[in-house]
Amino acid sequence: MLIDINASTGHWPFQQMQNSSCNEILARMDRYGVDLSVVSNLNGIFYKNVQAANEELHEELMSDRRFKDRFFPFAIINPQYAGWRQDLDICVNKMGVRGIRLYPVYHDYELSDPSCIDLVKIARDMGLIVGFTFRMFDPRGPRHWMDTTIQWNLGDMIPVIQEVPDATYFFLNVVGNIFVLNESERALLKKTTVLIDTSGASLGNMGNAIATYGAGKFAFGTHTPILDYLTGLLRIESLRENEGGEAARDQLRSGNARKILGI
Amino acid sequence: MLIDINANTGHWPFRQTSCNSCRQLVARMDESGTDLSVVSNMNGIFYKNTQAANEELNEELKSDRSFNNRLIPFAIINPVYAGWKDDLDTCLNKMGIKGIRLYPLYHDYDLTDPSCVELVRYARDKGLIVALTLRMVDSRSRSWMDITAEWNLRDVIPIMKEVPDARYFILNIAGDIRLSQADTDLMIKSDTLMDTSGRSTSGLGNLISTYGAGKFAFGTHTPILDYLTGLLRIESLSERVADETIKDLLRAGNARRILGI
Amino acid sequence: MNRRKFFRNSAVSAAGMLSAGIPGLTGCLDSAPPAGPFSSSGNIMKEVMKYRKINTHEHVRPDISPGALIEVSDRLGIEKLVISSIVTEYSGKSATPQEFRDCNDLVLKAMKQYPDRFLGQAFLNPVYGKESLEEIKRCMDQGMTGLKVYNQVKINDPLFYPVIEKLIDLKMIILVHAFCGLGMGGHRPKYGNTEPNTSIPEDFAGVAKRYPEGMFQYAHLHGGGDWEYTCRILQDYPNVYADLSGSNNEADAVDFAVRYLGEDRLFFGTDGSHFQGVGTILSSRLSDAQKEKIFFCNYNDVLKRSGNHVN
Amino acid sequence: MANLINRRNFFKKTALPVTGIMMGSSISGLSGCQRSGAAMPASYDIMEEVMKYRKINSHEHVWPDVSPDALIDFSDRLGVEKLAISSIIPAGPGREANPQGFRACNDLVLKAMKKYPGRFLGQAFLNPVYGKESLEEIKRCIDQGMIGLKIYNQVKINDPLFYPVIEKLIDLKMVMLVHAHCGLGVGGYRPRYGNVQPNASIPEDFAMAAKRYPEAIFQYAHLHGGSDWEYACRVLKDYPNVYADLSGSNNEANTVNFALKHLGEDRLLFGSDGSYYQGIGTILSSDLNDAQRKKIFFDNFNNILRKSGNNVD
Repeated sequence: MLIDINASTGHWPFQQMQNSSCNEILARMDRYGVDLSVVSNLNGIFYKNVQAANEELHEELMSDRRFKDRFFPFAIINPQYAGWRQDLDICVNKMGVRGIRLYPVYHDYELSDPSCIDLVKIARDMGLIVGFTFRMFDPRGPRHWMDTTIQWNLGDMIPVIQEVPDATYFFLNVVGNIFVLNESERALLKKTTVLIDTSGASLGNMGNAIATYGAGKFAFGTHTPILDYLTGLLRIESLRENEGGEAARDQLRSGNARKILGI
Repeated sequence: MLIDINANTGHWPFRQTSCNSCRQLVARMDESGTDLSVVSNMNGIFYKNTQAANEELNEELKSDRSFNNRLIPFAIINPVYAGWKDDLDTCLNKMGIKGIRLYPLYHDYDLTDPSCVELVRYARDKGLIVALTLRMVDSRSRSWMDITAEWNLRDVIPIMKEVPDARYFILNIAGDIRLSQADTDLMIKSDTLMDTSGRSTSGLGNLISTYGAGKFAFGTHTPILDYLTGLLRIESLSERVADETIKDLLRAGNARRILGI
Repeated sequence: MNRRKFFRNSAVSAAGMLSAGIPGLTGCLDSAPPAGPFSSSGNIMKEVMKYRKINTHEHVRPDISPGALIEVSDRLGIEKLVISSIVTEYSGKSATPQEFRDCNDLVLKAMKQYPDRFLGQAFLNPVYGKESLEEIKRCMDQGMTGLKVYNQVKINDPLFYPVIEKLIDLKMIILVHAFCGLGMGGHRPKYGNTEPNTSIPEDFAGVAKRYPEGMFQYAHLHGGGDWEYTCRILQDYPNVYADLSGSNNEADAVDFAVRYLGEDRLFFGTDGSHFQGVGTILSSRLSDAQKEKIFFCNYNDVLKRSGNHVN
Repeated sequence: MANLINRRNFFKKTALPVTGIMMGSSISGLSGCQRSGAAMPASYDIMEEVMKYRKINSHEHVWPDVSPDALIDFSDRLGVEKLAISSIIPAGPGREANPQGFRACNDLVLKAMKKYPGRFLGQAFLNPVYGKESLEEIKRCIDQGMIGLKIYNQVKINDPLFYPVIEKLIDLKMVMLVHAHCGLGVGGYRPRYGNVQPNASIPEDFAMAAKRYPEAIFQYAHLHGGSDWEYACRVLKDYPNVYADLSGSNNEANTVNFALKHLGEDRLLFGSDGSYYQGIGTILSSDLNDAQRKKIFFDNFNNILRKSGNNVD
């Protein structure tokens, strides 16, 4: 079984994207053997009123019976915007989201903003996963001049984990040096319920990453439609026996994701 | 006959819009009695490689025969991006565009940048209309990721001075519309149409007496602005200011002349 | 000549021109001309005239004659205009008692000039508490029907409490200048209001909660603020109305407002943007009954409470 | 790859217990998942797919502090037969690529070539500011079996300083891999969105050099390396003697398809430049047919090598 914990639908403003509708993503999933995908709608990164994007995703998912069995919707929530608590309730109770994604850089608030911490705590209490994406695009070159230049590394997540250590996290498209953490930060991360998806450029040596943080901390992710569909899988499938072998590979393919998603 | 010289398809990144496909646009046109619309794809405002947006529009237009009869495509060209001349030739020869839209504020170049002047001359030589939009949205209510700059009417004058014999659309006229006498004369002499979607065209009667009825045409700026205000500015003109003949010019006559249809 | 007739008459010659012109446009005239509510009912003006209208947000100024307002109102079928005269941040004035009395005199003069057309709103500055209450009495005694406040003091400032309480007694509505000048991310300083004392949606929420029997009108939803954010905040405060005036006739604002505020709390208004005010409601996806409410009935119901309604 | 259990087989084996867990789960949206057998995806064995193609990695580096063993390890893991490697000094404060410096770099490459004979294809690094020494270094390196040149951002490729070097490489019929950047936002190479490295070659520099020397072979480095690849492809389109390698850490989804459309299937080269997974993943996941993948993974670079008689097999 294979689960992609980092897929998106919707429109990316600054570059034409292929394969960015549920239908197209499903075709990719079928072609490459992906059973389930965690998905949210890119439009919510840019809409001021993000709930419109969650509604679009929900409508798209309702439009085809096949989608129900193959996608886990995540909502995008902006804790600075009016009505977000109501949005969250609707997303959980009417749209069946299993988690949320936050985009503080795009929505222009600090990770340490009280409203952000508040949201993470509420998500924890509701049993929702909280997804943070370290960057959408490489700020060096392909980025558009109107796009953000900020990207995070693992260290930027520590204050949030310290504030809400018992929430469940997805760290997506992880970039920057993943070995940047000091001893105590590393210990904190190990204790946290978190999955790092395999789409990020930081995972240049998957074997080392597993040796440092354990195979229980990673899960397959694509960051589709922005990144290619297979590099995240390649990081898993090319692991050797001495790096965890089939047991580790299976944890990364779906075992860890199933556990955290409760399926 | 009614022609909308300022319609858009495509995605506006910062807000959900409800009428942004060719199909929805044509439905809206049917509902409101619009026969033809000049349309381009807003994705080209944000894509670095704007040709992808022109291709998207062309594909959409080809997807339904009825679109051919109702929608007049304009291409979005960025003259500081590699390959724009190839793009323009493709748009002209394979996609049948009648004009181009430039977005210097979004593509971050000056209207009098040599590459822009070259583009406008090239468009003139090819018989294409050059459309300039004073703003896409009100900068007060924009997203913080959107640009802050808007143009006033006088900001388009420099390119008209550089290439006075091109044909222009000036769209969504907002902000300060005052021009010096010399610039007013230049505008009057030019082959320009200003659309009625912008808030500064509310005094259309006055504008007609300054520039003449031949300078204005119905436009909606859909799907950003509502579909009918631009029409209301024309239809509610009193008989004293504009009789049926003049109104017909504004509804379609001027657009047909400049579009050559 | 109506639009459709023109089209029919010119069809043949247009077809000839078309086939010679754009490659993509041949056959344009083969397809039936579009038929919609506007083409079938003649033209858009018939649609405009179908609805009775009370314009709930308009102003008179020393340099603009009320006659101009009446002229455009006649063109657009607007029966009544709610008007005020205000001291804005652009005037260099501080809205002293003398200045707000002058403003109101201007309104009273217009009301006398067009007795059946204008509904007056008093302007005041609650910094001058005693004078403000006196001015309310003076204006209402002469037939004004409500209050307009600008950005001198925020609506939820305690200075306003006596004024609000007075208006509750009078069963009249307070039209409050408003702005929601954020980009994204709430009213953060870097994207916030340019005028620090302008009432923001949260201020309306605060005062509406304190005075559930008060009636507040959030000014110009189309006036350059973030109307999505605004509607999301005001949703839960049934005694806050919003008028749809302003120069930004953004395409989906009316439908969005109905979704969050309902069809009973929205008013037609212009605030200087007459075409946008009518056009944005006409082109929304609302039913005729909803449009009737917004153009006329909702505000008339508010007026009814103080016995000032239109028959 | 015998140590890898095939994913499809594994899935078959675990299908029943998975179904059991899912049936008992409480997710509202997923009930019925197990019923619709048709909804299950076809299997895809990515490692089988990886191993199907012979590969020459056209862009990789050795460093003083990184042993070539790691490169070989990754190459074995991902079925890469040969690696074109160089060792470079990026321009910057305190880092000058003088003759002594570039010779040391090349010695490192020569050492790696000796350690793993048959695996590494060496590329000489030089700095054309030192004209005479550069030409001497080319001779020294090529004599010891190197197959091409790698130049970095000391001097732009269309700078006259480079002409003698380019002419030498034309004689040798060898490719020059040139570090490249296209660091614009939108709006061309305007200063405010321009290159962080003023002497890095931009697409227009390649175009000019290629026009001046149509018989030379240039390799535009790392299309995925943080550049605006759309812009780069648009510029390079008309210069058939400029190849582009698909290395770099940004495995953006549509790059290969776009490059294929503009540059064609014969001018694209597989490469990694330190991003081993991305280099392969981005090609595998693109809309290429087998023959095109074969070209990009192997044949195109091998055809370049053939010109100087250095081809594989």
